[in-house]
Amino acid sequence: MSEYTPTEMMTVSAARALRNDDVCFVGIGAPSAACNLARLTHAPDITLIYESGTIGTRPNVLPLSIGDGELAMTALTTVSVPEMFRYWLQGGRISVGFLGAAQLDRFANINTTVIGDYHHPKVRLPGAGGAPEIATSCGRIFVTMQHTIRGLVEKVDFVTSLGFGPTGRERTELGVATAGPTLVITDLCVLEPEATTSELVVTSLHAGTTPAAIIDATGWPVRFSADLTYTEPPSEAELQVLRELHRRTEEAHRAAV
Amino acid sequence: MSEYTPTEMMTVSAARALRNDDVCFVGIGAPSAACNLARLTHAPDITLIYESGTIGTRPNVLPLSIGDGELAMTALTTVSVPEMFRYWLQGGRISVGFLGAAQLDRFANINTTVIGDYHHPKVRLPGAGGAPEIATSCGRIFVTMQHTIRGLVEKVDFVTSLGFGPTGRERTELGVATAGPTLVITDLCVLEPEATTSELVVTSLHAGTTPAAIIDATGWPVRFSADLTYTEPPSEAELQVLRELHRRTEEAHRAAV
Amino acid sequence: MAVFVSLRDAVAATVRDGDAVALEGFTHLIPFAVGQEIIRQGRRDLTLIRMTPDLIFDQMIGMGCAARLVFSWGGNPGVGSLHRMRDAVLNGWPRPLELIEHSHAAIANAYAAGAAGLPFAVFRGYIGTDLPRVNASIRQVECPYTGERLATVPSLRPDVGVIHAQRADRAGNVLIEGIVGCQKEVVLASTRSLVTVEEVVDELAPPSMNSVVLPGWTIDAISVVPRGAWPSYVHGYYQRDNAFYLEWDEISRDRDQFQNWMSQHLGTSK
Amino acid sequence: MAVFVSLRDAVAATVRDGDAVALEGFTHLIPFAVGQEIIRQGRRDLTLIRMTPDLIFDQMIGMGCAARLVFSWGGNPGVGSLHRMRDAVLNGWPRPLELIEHSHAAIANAYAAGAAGLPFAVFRGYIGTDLPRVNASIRQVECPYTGERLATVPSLRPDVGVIHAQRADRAGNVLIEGIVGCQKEVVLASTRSLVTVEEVVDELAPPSMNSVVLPGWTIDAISVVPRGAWPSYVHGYYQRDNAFYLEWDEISRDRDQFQNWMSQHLGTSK
Repeated sequence: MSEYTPTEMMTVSAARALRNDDVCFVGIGAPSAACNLARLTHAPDITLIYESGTIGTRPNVLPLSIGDGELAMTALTTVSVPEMFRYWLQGGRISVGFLGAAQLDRFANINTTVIGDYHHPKVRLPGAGGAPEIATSCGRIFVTMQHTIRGLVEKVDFVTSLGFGPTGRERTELGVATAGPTLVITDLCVLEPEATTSELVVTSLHAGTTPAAIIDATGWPVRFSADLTYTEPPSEAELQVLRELHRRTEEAHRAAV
Repeated sequence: MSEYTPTEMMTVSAARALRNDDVCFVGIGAPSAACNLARLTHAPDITLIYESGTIGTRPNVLPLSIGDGELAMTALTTVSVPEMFRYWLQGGRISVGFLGAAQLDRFANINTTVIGDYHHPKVRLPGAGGAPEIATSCGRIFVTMQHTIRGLVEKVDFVTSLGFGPTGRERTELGVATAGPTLVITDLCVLEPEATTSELVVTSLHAGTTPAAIIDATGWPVRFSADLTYTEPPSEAELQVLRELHRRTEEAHRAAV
Repeated sequence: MAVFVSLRDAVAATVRDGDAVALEGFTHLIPFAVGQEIIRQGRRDLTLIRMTPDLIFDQMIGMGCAARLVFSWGGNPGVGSLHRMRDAVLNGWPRPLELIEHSHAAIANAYAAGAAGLPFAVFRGYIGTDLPRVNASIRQVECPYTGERLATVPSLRPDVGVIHAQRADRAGNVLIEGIVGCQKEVVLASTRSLVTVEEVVDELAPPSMNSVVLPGWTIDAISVVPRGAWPSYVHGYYQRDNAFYLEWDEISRDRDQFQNWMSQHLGTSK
Repeated sequence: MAVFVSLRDAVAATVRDGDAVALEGFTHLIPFAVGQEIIRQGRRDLTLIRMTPDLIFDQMIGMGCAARLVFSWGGNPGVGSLHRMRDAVLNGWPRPLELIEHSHAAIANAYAAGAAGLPFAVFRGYIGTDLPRVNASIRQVECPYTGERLATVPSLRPDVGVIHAQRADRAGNVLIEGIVGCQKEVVLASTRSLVTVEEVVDELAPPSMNSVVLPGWTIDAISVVPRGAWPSYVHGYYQRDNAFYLEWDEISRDRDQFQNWMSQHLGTSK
């Protein structure tokens, strides 16, 4: 077994959660790597959609931006951005949407807007992008993020996109019919919402980490599932495909211009 | 001067009212002939749009249906029908819209839905098509129709598309900002709305007709403008282009299949 | 995910008695073969939806498939009236037909809203017309910013959406070229969808990255039916049979003559 | 009707102090040359509108053109933060910047509503988020049929809409290929429009009848500006200058360094 990084574990773990018949709304970075890893391994027919309008894209290298030419060139078709958000996302055609987070709370609400007060922020983050509507329109939401005490917080400073709501009940109360964040994958572990409370609990530990390390890196008194398992480490095949993808990507982005 | 038919006079008269910089929403039949006659004579740069989505079309022969292949083949571009009605018609980009009418009243309200009661009609007509929104979204409306006592009526049985409203005042009262039916061209004469009342009055007599004939063929006590003129008969050049267009059209439609 | 099946199986699997069925194609790409197979299979009590009923609905109405018609312009384009539709409306033959009558803009917006997963469409329409008097589904909302009152219609979300298109690849991705009408919207707005194509090809090869393409996973059933849009036309394949549209005016004028023609051409019993 | 003019004349004729100016291009076709000419001409108090501010708005904000920013995602794609935008928001340098913050879906719908001549857009959005708390223009309407409450935003109708595109023909018709973003909507939604293109050709030759084409009569001014979208890319012409996006992270971190770069590359006074 090769050595691998926590980020590789996170990416591989996200890839494994994808199915061959999924239609994914993909973000840049870890989600893009995970979705394309799935496509190049166990899910060759998976449909990848980027919010730039590219449908059924099969990039040979990972995009650096959400609208790289590679995405349009390898797509089945490319539609306008209004059509993408109206007919495809809001139309309920996406089974899995990926989101990242600067802050995520125990009910999987996400902040990518500001740290601190909105009008006098300590840190100004990029903002919402597609997230508010991805969070409620996709069948399920997968979140990938680094596991730090500043990221996994008791309460987000700003709800950019809805998880299960401030008390875990608001998603249902607001009449949102989609499942929401069913899976949060960090570089340390996997968290899933508990059926009764919708609170995120750790369901799988990545190799090399401990419950104590996770407790230290989590901003709320995190709980562990009764059925806690260990994440299967990345296989040789998974690592090889992922690293080859990254190698091609770096080479291409160096060569461009 | 050649002999010519009343319908030719009507078509030529409508064509003359079009300007080189007009953007026209064209209907099938007389409007299509008039718009293309204008394009082939004094208005070579006129933009012709058909509701099937074809923009800037330059058909070599007249279409038999609103969606003939000839329209798409010779168009600058062809958009979807929802886009046509949203971005182009409702977007306020059309300067002249053409409408026909089974019934038209003195305030240029149009009926193409039913003769008699809606629920127990004497005659069932085709219905609205694009007319209700053409009537209010285009800068000006030109109406072409045969001049008969059954067509030009005191009161339409059903308002399919708004002229100036039942009393001539409703168009303004409803806040419609476009000018509405500024020109009604029949095979006998031209009618235009009177500035103060919006009632249609005869402003130009086609050669060969008389005020008495028009009074007999009009279902309301029609008035004549103080500035009544005679319509200039079709020129040799106009007739030649129009007839050549019809000849090509008939030949093409016979040859098809 | 689209499966390739025979026309008979496709219709049997997707269209049920009482369904709301949209068959679209704006003059171009009218799915005649599907309409005629629905007649053959004797479907009843359908709500038929089409901007321009055209000959295809005249045939289906005349054969008694429809209880209700959602439409915006019901004529024989370039020719005149639809005699079977008129007979149903005026005389209830072969059965009464309820009309739900709109403008083109309303139906186009309603399909787009359906495709977008919205419950209704907003547009500036129907101002000063009598249509809202006879169609209770036409309502209004007030703009939250300007106070302007705008027309609304419920979104169209048919049980079955049917279109014809130029071609599909073996994965069931479908290309539509030329007058694309509401073809994309109808498929995306419908619960089930059935697409007929002129041919299946190894490479879809859309001419532009922005060509109108429906992914196979948005479609339920595809049937390969060459000339499946006749007597309408398919850009790049065959032209509109204008002569037949003229002939239909004669064929459809008389009930017996109509039934004879259908029985002869579709094998339906008189 | 589109007139062909120099970039300088085009900007002088269309962009005025205080205007609401949208410069669109979703990663692809970002109209950098126009943004930089607006900086050169010293326009002030602009409301800048863009889904993704990107480097172009970082430059314009850093040079003090903007009083207000309408946006949905403000980062350096694939790299990190926009330092000039952050400096304006956190420290009011070189001047305070008011934020009107939306989601992508909201802005895309608002452009589409603007292009369609509607006063507002309706969509299923912002559910359970804090954005409506900080942006009073986000409101709701009730569906007249289902009672569902849906989000609304005012339509975007900029004073000036600016895009870059591949090419124009001599009549000013413009072709856009690849990631088309909101390019069509922005031009159609705006009071005045300015398009830069890589080249002018005798025949536009769109690859498909359904290619994205803007007729010349929908455009006010066209300037031929080869590489006018650099450091973003133009499909079929040049690739994204990813190295420059990385470099910008360094250039823009420091106020002096930023001003030096602008003065050196744009000839602006420090």
